[in-house]
Amino acid sequence: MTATARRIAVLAALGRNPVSGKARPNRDDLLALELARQLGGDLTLIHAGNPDEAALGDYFAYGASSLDLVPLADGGDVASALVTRLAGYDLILAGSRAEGGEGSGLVPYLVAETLGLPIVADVIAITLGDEATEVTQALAKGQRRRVRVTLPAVIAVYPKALVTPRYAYARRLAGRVTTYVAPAMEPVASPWHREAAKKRPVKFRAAETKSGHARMLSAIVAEARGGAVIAAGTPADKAQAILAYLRLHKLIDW
Amino acid sequence: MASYPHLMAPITLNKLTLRNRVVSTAHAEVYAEPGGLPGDRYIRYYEEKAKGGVGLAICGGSSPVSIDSPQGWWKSVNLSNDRIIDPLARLSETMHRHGAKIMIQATHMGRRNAFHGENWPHLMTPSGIREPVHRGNAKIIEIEEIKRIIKDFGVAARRVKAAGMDGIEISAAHQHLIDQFWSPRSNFRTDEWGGSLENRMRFGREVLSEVREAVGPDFVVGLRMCGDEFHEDGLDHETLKEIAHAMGETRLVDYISVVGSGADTHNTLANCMPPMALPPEPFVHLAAGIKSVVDIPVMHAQSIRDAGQAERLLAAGMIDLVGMTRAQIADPYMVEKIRDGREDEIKQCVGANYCIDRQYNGLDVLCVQNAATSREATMPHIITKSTGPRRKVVVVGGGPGGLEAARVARSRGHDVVLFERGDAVGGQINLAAKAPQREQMAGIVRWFDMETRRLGVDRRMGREATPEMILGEQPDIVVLATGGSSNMGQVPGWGFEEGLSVSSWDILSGKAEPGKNVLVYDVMSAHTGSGTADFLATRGSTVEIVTPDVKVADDVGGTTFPIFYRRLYALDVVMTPNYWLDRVYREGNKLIAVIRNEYTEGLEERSVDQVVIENGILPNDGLYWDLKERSVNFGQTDNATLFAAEPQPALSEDLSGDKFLLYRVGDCISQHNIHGAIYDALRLCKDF
Amino acid sequence: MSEALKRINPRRPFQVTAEGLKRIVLGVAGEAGASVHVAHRDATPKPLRLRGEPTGQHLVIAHADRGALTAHAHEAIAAAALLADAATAVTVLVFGDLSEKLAPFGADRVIVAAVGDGAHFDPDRELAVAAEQVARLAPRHIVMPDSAIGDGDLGRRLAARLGVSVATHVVELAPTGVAASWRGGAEMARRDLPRMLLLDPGTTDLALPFSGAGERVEIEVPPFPDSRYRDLGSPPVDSAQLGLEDADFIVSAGNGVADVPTLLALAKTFDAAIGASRVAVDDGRFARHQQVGATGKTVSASVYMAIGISGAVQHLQGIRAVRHVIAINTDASAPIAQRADLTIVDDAQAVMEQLLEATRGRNFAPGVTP
Amino acid sequence: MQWVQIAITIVFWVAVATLAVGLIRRIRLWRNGRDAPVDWGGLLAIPRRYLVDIHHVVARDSYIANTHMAVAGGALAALALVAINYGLALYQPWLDWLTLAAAAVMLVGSYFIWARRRNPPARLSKGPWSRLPFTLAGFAAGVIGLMLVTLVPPSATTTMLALPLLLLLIAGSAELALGIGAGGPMKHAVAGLLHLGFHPRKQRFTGRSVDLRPLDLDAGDFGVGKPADFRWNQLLSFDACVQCGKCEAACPAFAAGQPLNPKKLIQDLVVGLASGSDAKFAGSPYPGIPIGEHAGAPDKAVVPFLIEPATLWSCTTCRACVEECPMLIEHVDAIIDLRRNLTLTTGELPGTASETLANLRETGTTGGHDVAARQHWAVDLDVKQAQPGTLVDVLLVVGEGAFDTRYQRTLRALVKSLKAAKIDFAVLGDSEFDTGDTARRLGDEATFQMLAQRNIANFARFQFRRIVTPDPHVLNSLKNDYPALGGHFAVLHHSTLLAQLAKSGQLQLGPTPDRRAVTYHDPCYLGRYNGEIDAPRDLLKAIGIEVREMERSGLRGRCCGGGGGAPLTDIPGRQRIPDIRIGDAKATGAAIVAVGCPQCTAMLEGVVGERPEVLDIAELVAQSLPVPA
Repeated sequence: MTATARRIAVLAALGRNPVSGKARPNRDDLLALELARQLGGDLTLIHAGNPDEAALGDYFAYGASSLDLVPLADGGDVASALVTRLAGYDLILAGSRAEGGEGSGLVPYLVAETLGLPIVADVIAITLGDEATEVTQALAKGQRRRVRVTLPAVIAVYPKALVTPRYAYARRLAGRVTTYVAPAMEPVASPWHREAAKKRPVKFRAAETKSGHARMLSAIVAEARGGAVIAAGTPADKAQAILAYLRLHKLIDW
Repeated sequence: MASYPHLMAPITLNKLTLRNRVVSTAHAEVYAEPGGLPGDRYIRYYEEKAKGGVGLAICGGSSPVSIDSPQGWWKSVNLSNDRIIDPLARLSETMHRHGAKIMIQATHMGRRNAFHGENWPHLMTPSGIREPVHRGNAKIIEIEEIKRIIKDFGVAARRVKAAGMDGIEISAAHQHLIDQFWSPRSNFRTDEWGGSLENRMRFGREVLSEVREAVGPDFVVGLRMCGDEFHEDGLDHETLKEIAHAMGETRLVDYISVVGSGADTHNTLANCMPPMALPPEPFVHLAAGIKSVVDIPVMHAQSIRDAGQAERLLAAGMIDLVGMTRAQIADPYMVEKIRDGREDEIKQCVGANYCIDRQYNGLDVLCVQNAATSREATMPHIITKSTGPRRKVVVVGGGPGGLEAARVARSRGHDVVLFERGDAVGGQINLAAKAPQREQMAGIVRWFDMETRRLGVDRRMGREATPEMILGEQPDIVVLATGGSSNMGQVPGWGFEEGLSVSSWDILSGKAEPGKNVLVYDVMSAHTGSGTADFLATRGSTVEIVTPDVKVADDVGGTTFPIFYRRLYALDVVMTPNYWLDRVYREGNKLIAVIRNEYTEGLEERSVDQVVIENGILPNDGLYWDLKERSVNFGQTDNATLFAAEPQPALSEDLSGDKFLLYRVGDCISQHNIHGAIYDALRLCKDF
Repeated sequence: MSEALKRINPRRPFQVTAEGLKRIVLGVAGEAGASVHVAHRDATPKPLRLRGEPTGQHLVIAHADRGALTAHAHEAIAAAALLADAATAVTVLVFGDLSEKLAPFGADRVIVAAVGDGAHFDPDRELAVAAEQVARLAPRHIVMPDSAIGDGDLGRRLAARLGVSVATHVVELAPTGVAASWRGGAEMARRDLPRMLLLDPGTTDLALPFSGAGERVEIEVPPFPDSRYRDLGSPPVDSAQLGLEDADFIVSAGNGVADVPTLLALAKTFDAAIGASRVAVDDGRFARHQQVGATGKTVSASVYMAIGISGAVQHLQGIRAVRHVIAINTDASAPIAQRADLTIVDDAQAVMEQLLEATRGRNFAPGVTP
Repeated sequence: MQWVQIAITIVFWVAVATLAVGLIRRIRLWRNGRDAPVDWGGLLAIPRRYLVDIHHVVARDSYIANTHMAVAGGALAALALVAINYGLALYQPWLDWLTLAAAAVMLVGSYFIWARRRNPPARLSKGPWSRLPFTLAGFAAGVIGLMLVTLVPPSATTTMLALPLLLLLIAGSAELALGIGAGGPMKHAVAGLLHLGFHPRKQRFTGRSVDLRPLDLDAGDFGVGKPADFRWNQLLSFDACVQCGKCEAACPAFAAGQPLNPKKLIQDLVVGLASGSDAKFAGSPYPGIPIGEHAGAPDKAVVPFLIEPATLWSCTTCRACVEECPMLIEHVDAIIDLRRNLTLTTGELPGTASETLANLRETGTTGGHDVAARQHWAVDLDVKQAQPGTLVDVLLVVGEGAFDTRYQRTLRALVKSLKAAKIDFAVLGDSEFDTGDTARRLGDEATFQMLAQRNIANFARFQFRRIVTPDPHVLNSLKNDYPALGGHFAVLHHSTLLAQLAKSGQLQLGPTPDRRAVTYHDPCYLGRYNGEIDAPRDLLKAIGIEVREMERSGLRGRCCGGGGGAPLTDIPGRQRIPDIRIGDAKATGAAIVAVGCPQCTAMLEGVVGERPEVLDIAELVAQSLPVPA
């Protein structure tokens, strides 16, 4: 492993505590930072946004030694702003989703597309190699998958990555911010209108066409699937019937 | 320990802050004293819930505001008179002392009533359409009457406020007068009170304005309404959402309470207090639908029985307040137990609907599994330790009566041995739970099972108790709760001895295999007969159910018989009321049942493969006669003190050495029901 | 004497009318017809949504898992169908083998891209196929489930590649626009319908009054040259460590299971998480956190093996989202049999033992790559 | 015998010189530590501190107290006499007689030390400590013999005996003189006396002293990372350790098999101070960590070279070790200092501690709760919320327990009693934030100071006479830790207030309706930290409860395991501390354990299986309020 020679960038957004609303480093990005720290190498933290946010300093406490700041007005195009600063890195890490704003999870993809890099998302562990990196992805139902991806690459870290961000106050005092002046960008009008989430979303459904009695039944009668019933045969036959069912539906592969 | 942050979070309605989200929603208690006044029993019933931690109780389901909406049938609270203020004030003061809030439901029932009795009023409804469930013949309401009733609402609301209550809930659910105006099923008017939805809503809107006018801006006014009537010609969910939105927009109401299902036919009525056959929270989607169109809190009851379930619904943002009304009838201390992390000690409602089925028969609401509910003056919900001598109590029989006796005696601090011949406790309830969609009857046993184990009752299972075994324990008190067995010998012609017929228990217990063509003869017309017919038909038998009663399941209440009927009709079970079973004889490989018409004495025959008979039970009293003479009290329970809820006089006897007292509870005396067995045990053992 | 009595079949004779109704003609005597069990539900097929030749289409893209799409993907199809007018077709591009029918969810055309195992990670190849189909079909809207893995990933790749307007984490949609959850759920942001929609689960009701046409096309997908990714396989995980909510295979015990060790052995064989009914929890055989049902956990496994569980309504509510329910119960008429896809009527102990016997040597061994 | 006298004089001065050289070497080591104010006056206080404060601790074990008195007293007297008579070459026979008597006392004492060490309890260190009875007895015997030799007329026998006696004396003197320089057992005598003079907490000689020193974070003070980061008088204090193991025997974490032994910890720090390994340590190891694998030096990081992090995170900060230590060593301060460095410079905390600290920073509550939810328990109780500008008598600070539905029962009970006593009180409601106590004990001084400053500013908005809290951790934080940051409040535990009210008759209490047997568990932060052991007992007595005392109670009560963030760091052991405590409670036969702390409630209620019911004193008191008519 020659990981120490690698240049690693971590994209850092501003987050907020969901209970108190207090600004903080973005939780998912902290996981990316911690994973990157464990890889060693030459680490740069990059944030596009308002330079005056005090909570950004907490990234230092969580182990970033420096923070490159790309000033960007509220609502600006984060991905484009970041891309201006991201040339030449071997690995670009980011959290899955920002908790402070739109949180679309699109930024790493846009960065990868613009830079022409491969991207792997839902990553929980990383091993660096010479030409490629091996990552472990979290899949549904607790499953895992290992993927080898050529470098340079973009990695989006899964929210349940197996690392614990470590906050050390002494490091906060030692961190420094470098402001990078990005080329001016045309502001884009957002098509979105934001409002406080007060109600649960309304389900998209077809206009009700069922009869009154049918509406009643659909509320009070448990769903009946009428699957196969096997009553005859020995317990051994029945055990085989279960295995056959599982095989038929590819639920077991033996 | 599980926590329930949403359930236990306070909420503010208008200016009223509730300590948690648990509500006891309005129901007819049938406890009011003559004239519709809440008395001691009524107040104590609610006080117990307040002590138990309920956030808000809404009392007085269907309390009429007008003199021509009779209250006598449900013994409900009468808001049409100033005499109500003082007793309601006592109730308010009591609830507030324990940190709970109290509101009352107010309504005019319109056609949903019976004209006979009290003042024999002519019932009123928008278009004079008769209400089927209550046989509510009614006249077309006139505009003068409409205006007068609107005023009545306002006057009643003033009385409620004067009594120091925290709010008033206006009922527009269950087809009361307001929703009789709303519903195209009952409103065919062409004047400004009918026709368009706007016109149909006029009456409700004016009632709300009048009430708000009467109580001022800071008093809580709620509205209870339906979420879907489930009738083709009735109000559907979308229309009710429109109505809810409109009512919310009036800014006159502080919350909306949503009920699923119409209530003016036997079949829809059965949904309103969903019995155990229905899935949990079957209608919460309707409440959530209404919530999506209003910006005031939404309350919903209907089969929310468990803290985890309630927390899930609140956390999902479907509703803001959970009605857990039957849950607190079963255990008024439910909230406290949830709060303290003692969820496993909650006596959970199983949806047997004994409470509501009694109410629909005009009887006071009682809980099938909690004999202390509504008897708070005499029966304790929380059993305290005895200050008298510590005794050895032997209870024989692990059915509901025996379990309650063991639980209560143990809670009094005595050493309790419980003998049960089966491998599991539960007794006849275990059989009752075998019938389709009656499985949750086992929930009654579940609590007693866990409680007797938790309390440390010495349970001896799997062996039939003999007098020697009982006396070998050197008991001070013996309580027999040995239940009974199928009463099949009453009519020799049934041929039970000869194997021509089997009992319902034989079928439910699996002792007898279901036959192909089966005649079920149900003398009792209670749950067992219909449950057995359902059990058989579900397993593919072709079934006819015969009863001498006027209708099948005649002794099953108004919210439960429709459940049986839904299933029996769907399974093509033929119902034949008004016939006696005279005899059964064999012909070839068939059984011939001879039945006799109650009214003509005419005989008919049925050729079947199996005859199943439900004729109740005979007490198992063998042990009693064996022990009676040896006991100090000769097995006698003193009824005067028992009925007065006082200690049995014999408890003060000297019980040293071999001396012991002998008592019986439940079916081993004569057939009662689950509530009867539990009540017997509680009132006897609470003073041990 | 009995000969003198009327012996009656209480079921009256009837005819069946052209409309399928039972007609009883008063005064007509005779033998009763075969007893007819009244069907609970209306069985008439649903009408097609699409009228005539479509003038455009919406495209739904999703991955199949073991022959089927997830409920989340079904919602995306239903959403596309509900967004579509009568002249807009819903085309579904499925990666992986598909054995289920998608017409009931509103799919008019199903393009199955046989990329082999749907779980195989080859995003460049899928992206190329998806981009090609978008170019070919020119869909008005592209709708995808925004699942944590797979579809959400491909959707973002496609959005970045196409450079189109996109809304992710959509929680509410209608023909007039979408709402997405922002600031960790604290805000709801609304906009008009973008070209691409990535839907959170639970946005759309699957009950549709119509059906899709469901035509199916298979397409070949060439391998992608010099892919930058290589799938190294999935290391096995110890499912016993998983929460019930996360488990894909659950073996669950009820009153009918007395022999807990055998059940545990069976669970180990299938690498399954262990669940229990309320009764089994109450009497102490299983822990409270293993309880499945309305009052316990709600699970969404692919397989739920209900052993000795009768299936009270509360329990059934906890397994609504399960794809395959296999019941082993002595009582064929227990409610669980109504819900189960396969019901084995037998003693739980005997079947468990035979299953163990039949799977001997198949014990799951963590640390081995299949 | 002239030459013998001269020889004794020589031995004496050589020994004094040796001692002086050794002491200077040791002082050099101590001076590796950071500066601390040197309180020369403390030296004058040594005799009083020795005779009163130390004796107070040692006297709990009268055997060893008397023995030590004999040996040390005898030795000091003999040495003083020798110094006068021989050091100054007076050679007065009457002084010899006195010397002989003193040495005899010492010899008798040495015998009893030997007797105790024949079957030593596990807590005692062996190794060099095992030879001490012999060398001390040798010294005493040598002195006695030589005194006799000088006193009797010279003869061949005396001449023959003099030489071996002199050798005995030299051997014994070597133990005394070399101890300090070579780190032998007798180091404790010199270091111990100096420690008494320069004790880092001189306030503990005039009262309680449990406040933690605030760190000057801006100046880069991040606690102790290496031995040289300790203040010099802390280093000195470690040298005072006699390895008696009273701390080990008292330590709940050690008893539970967690990798902590306070004695070993102090010895490890001595090893670190003097550059060495723990291989020679002759006492019980940290459970689960073998001896001989750790070494240190003054400028080498303590963790992990000398001490494993799990050792530091096992501590519940209950101060039982400090309470028991006859040398008045401050183990907990050392642990906190070491934790501070780990937390502030690496953030490496085990278990859920990191998450809890993040919660504190982001929400001001340990559980990450919405502060607005803190008053939820009180909405049905008609409890006043403090308003700026309105004076209340009592400000009720409810603590983090307010988020726990179980503990809310205690709070409700307390409110009931306060109302019955007609106390004018108010809660802070949604402006109450955690005091930061957990952060401070976990070493997160930055978060603590942030919260403390926020709270001090917040308290300043309200007018109140005193603060009452049912949480001893809140009590301790506000009362002892806040003053150094400028927050000065009158703070009472609820049991103290209720006891006062009951005594004055303002709170009318009937006898408890619950007749079950009751034991009382002293919360460490109430008892040992703040000395309040009487009020809870007085209260229980007032409602007719006679407390069945557990084996360890009062100032020596055993911890529940809930302090110092230990439930968060959750270091595994052989068993759980609360299980041990419930075992103590069960042994009394009590059916109820009365408590006065939300942590204790949670820890003791978390014990599975059959156990006594856990009830807060407030709950028991509320049950005894007369029922309103």
